[in-house]
Amino acid sequence: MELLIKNGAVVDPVNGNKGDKTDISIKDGKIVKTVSSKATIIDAGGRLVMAGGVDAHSHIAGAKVNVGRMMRPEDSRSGISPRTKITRPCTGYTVPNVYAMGYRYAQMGYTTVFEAAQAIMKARHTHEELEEIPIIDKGALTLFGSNWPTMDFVREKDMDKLAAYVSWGLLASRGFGVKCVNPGGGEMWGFGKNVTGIDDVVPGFDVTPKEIIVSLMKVNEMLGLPHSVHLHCNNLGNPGNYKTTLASMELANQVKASKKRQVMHVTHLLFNSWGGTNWGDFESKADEVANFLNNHKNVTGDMGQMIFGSATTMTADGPKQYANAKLLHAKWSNGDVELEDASGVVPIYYVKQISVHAIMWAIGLELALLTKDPYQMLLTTDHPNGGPFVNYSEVIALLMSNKKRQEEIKTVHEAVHAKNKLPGLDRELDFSEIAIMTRAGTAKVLGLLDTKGHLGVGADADISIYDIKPDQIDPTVEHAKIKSAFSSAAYTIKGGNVVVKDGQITATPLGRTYWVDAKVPQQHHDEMMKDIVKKFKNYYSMQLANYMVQDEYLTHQQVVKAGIIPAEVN
Amino acid sequence: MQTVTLKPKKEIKISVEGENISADIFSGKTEKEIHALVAWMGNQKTTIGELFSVKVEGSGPAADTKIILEGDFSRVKRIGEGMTAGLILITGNVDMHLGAKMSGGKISVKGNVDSWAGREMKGGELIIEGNAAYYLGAGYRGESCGMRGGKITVMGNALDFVGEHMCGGEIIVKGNTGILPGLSNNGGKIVIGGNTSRPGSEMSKGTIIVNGKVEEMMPVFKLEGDEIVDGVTYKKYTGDVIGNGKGLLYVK
Amino acid sequence: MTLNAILITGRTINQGATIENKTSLDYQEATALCELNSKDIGILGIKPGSQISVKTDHGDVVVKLKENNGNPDGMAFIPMGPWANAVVDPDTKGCGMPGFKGIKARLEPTDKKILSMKDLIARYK
Amino acid sequence: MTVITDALCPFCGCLCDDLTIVVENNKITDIKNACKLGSAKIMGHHRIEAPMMRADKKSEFKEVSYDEAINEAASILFKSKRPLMYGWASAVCEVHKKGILLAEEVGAIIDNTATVCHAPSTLAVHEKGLPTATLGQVKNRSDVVVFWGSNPVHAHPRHMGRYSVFAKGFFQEKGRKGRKVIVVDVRKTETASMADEFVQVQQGSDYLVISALRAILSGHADVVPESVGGVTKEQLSKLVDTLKAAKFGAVFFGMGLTQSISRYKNIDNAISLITELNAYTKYVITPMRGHYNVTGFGQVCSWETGFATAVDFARGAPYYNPGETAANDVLMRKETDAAMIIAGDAGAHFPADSVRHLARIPVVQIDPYWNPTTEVSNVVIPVAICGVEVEGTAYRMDGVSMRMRKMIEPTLPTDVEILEKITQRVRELRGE
Repeated sequence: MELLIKNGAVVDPVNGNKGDKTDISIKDGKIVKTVSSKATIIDAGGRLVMAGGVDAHSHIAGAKVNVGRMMRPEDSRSGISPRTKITRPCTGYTVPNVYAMGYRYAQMGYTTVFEAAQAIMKARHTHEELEEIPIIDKGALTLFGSNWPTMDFVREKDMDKLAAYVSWGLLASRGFGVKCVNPGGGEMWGFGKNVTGIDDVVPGFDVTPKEIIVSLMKVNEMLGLPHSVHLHCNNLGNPGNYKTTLASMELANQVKASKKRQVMHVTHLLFNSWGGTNWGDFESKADEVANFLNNHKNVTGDMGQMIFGSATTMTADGPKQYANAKLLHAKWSNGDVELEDASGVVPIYYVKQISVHAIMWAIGLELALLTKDPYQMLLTTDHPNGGPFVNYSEVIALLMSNKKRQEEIKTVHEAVHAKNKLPGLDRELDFSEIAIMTRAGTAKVLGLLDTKGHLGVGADADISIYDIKPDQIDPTVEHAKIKSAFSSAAYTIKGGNVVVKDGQITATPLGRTYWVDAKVPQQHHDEMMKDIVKKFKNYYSMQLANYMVQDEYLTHQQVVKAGIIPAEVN
Repeated sequence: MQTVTLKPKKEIKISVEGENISADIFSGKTEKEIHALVAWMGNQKTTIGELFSVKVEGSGPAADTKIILEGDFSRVKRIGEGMTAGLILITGNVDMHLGAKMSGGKISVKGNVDSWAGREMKGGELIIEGNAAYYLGAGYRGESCGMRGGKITVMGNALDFVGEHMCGGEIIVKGNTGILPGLSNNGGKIVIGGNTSRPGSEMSKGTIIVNGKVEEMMPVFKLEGDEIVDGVTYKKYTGDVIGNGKGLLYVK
Repeated sequence: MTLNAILITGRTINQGATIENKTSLDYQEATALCELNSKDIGILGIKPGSQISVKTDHGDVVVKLKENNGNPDGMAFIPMGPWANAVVDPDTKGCGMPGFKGIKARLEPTDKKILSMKDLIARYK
Repeated sequence: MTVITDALCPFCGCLCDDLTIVVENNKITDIKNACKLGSAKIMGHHRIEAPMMRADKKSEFKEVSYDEAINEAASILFKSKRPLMYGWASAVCEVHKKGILLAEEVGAIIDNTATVCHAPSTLAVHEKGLPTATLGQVKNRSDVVVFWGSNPVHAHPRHMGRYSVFAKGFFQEKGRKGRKVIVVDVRKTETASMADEFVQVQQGSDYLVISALRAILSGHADVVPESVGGVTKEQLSKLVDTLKAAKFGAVFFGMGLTQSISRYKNIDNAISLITELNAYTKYVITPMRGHYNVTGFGQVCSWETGFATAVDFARGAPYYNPGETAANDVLMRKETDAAMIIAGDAGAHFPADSVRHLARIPVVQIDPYWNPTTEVSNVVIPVAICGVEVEGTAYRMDGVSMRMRKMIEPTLPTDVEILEKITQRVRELRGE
């Protein structure tokens, strides 16, 4: 199967292409140097060509996503479309069904998406859903930040056992990387309590969030995992939390990266860059956070941009979610997982005229505009916490057009003038910077830049073509056109197959699930397992023999090898 | 002025989805055009013309459109859904979701209505001469607001959950209601002529007036004393106290 | 001789243990019964093990009387299954769930036979 | 002889996964760790041996081939204008996926056994969410356990031992002695007899009692009358104190709440009570799900359609509204013109009116066992038993999924194979 994309205005920052007309040759799902004359030709006609979008943080599958669906039939009834000859029926806006999840990402030109959090014990559920999300490649990050074995090994300062546990936990959950949510707080929520900062001691385990974060970073690098530790900071969603965020990011300096990437990814920074002491004096500290990033190349972040309207907050940060539900008088689901973590789901409606919401909206944009290197600030909405991913085009348009931002600022609560720097920021991102925030950067942060996020030879043939001619458009003025083009790709090509044409799904192949097989010395594994066996004997409510995700749940797996023992060269 | 008269051609056993039967949609349309409008029956996509005889007299905008439904419509759902203006006269019984999401105009029913009449209604008027079933003027599953505006009058009785999650508007039931009327009332007014049970649970705003007997009172209301409303003396309660609700419950 | 009771239905261990064996006599023994406390049994004037007719607004059924002194006065319990369902309230109350508990019932001694599962269902054909 | 360890039990929502099964010559000869319910099912009962058909429900069945039965089943579904596909709880998730696809293709209503069990709990979750936790949290932390309208001694025999009352855990080393057990019920069940405190509620008054507890908890005891739903204000106040004094409380509720007057509003109210208790201490609430994988259907149906059950595919897109689209709603209205009953027994567990309607319309049954549904069926297709002869995914009552092991080789086709063939045949009938 050969394909040739001709006359595309290719924006491919990894390979230094800023919109030059370049042909792209595709064979057997990969980008190649040349194809034969038999190749099917797609004439891009001068339109924008980018690598397929890569999302490093989105809640697309698993227990809490499904809890969101179950508690929100009012959301499911929006966005309904019937089955067609090609597609299954779609439902939902903030919590779409599995089919809508895949179709809508593909329709935006996205081809790879990572679920941001799964508890090991519930990972089988995550994979059941991932198996049914069509088209896109995907994977899931595994929660380690409040796990009892993690805290035990951190307390014992036994990094070999901790590395062995992370390696085994990734295998057990078929996870792609180490997620750490409100470290220590998940355990404390087991008794309805929380940590207040990175130096609190977790009762019963005698460790601090700081020690958990540093230790997980250490073993992450010992194992040479493709992705770094992916941190959801303590104190998320509390005014004044930027101090905790800065103190957490500072910890990155204690560990050296094993690969050409960050050692810490701090996620949905919109919710962690807050000043003030209460909702009255609440203000943006995005400048402080961005400034830190500008001076520390070993840390990356993503926006978690907020979108006005309906959202469903869902996170392993259980205590935050209870606080949210109380604050909003909203319905509340909680889903603590024994020995591992907490979680909560709460619907929210973001309103332009509520000052806190307006300030939050501006914080996300400030983060993107004040962080100089787009490789350090990825585009996300922390779907569906800040808002549904289908709004990425809105975010792109806002980042590319100060005119659009100023128009929007006029419609939101006036607090943004006093509490945010956004009104005075005139930076406008270009197509290359957008490509980094949505492709090259996300792929690099995930450690997948060899095959994802660019259009060089050897990359996966995941490509999007948008109905924009970069040399003929002024994004500042024509921001509506930018938004409309990025919301509905002219073509999305996944693994060499045309899956979307003119915004419509044309084929629904099943993508692959990425997970990391990280080897450790057998002796470390055996020692670690003695502890695990005890935990199952005494504390888990299920048998160890039924815990690990079986091969049946990964029909299209893509194993990434890592580990202390160097992976064998194939 | 446009008058459209519909009559079922034969007995309808499987419910028909009648969301296209509304003044907004019929106005200005010819018989042929109304014939061609889609009406689903079960999993069969059919047309209004297949199921009903259609007579059209005159032509006019929605506000000047009158629809007369003659015969048995007890298996036709969603009549008048989202209607903004005009008039629907129903001579018999109708199925669920009558006047759901309607924002204007008037629907008048001689017979009984099934559940969810006036669901999420925003405005306009619903007059039911017979009885109403469950969830009169209520919301959809999971939504925080049911009826937001308009007026529903039931001359007979209504079953459980009248005005659940109501955020505005007025419901008058001349007869009795089932349990839990005005559940989670957040600003609507409900007047019950007859008896009911467990009114006003989780009420935060709005008013419920019961002129008959309250079989079981919710243990969440504070008795404030007697108060005269429209010349009638009631016991006045406030609640639901659990959420510091400001709802008013009057019981004769 | 007649007892007015509130009927509830529900699971029992024997009903569960025979649930995949519904053509058996074991299943009938486990589910075609009505539990009352001894005081109510006294009102009926018959012994546990006798047949009893249970009538509600929704139907009637004959089952075997059983003693259960956990029941308050005026409460009848029939294990879930076809015999119980002959008399429960079919109204789904706008939420899909029929009335399996809290049904007004009239209980009387009877000489009528307890129908087998097949004969009970045959009444519906 | 083969010994299978850590096998999952295909009976109740406890989904115990510590069974040992001894197999000789493809026959199960011994079971360890299972309760009476699990043992009875795993040891096996009389099975339907071959597919059967009949045109007239009063006549005897005739044995037919699988192909004949499958063709007839497909034809019935294909011709139907308002098909109902009901059951699913005694099957693994892989079956649910095939079922939902078939329901889409024939424009059916698909509903599961929760409709007569815990579907009202889902309706309550729509209103209030569900503050819950995995069962190990209860085992490791709980010092107060409440069973409200549930009777685990009969319905979930190992629940108290494995997860709740007797289980010892990290923060709860004493097990039973470290816990206060409260039972709220309308009658003194065996579970109530084991409790530290029994709160006897008048049948149908749970909603009032829960509201009274919430009123007292929120500092409004003054408005609560001296007796609510048969419970004295004194006992209610004491109960609130006990609940508040817990470090970790867990409430398990059953059909006493879902099936009584007020239905899902009882649970809606109970969830609010739990949410409000969390302002003082930690509380979780969990439905005592009946079948071993009734939870799984709700999960699969939610991620595939956006709705947990009672999904109407008549117009090609999911529509959900129990009270309108649940199995008994459409049967009672006599709308259903054909039904497929699979891995559930509507004939036994639906009210007489619904069964009467099933007796009037074409019915296809897919099940290992002869039961009341068989009596009203036209086409009966026997299958292998999920969780005994077929492996696959099941969800425990707390939403933890596990993979059920195959204990013995099946001698009959699986549900998945039958559903795939029916779907294929339906496509042929459509001319695809």
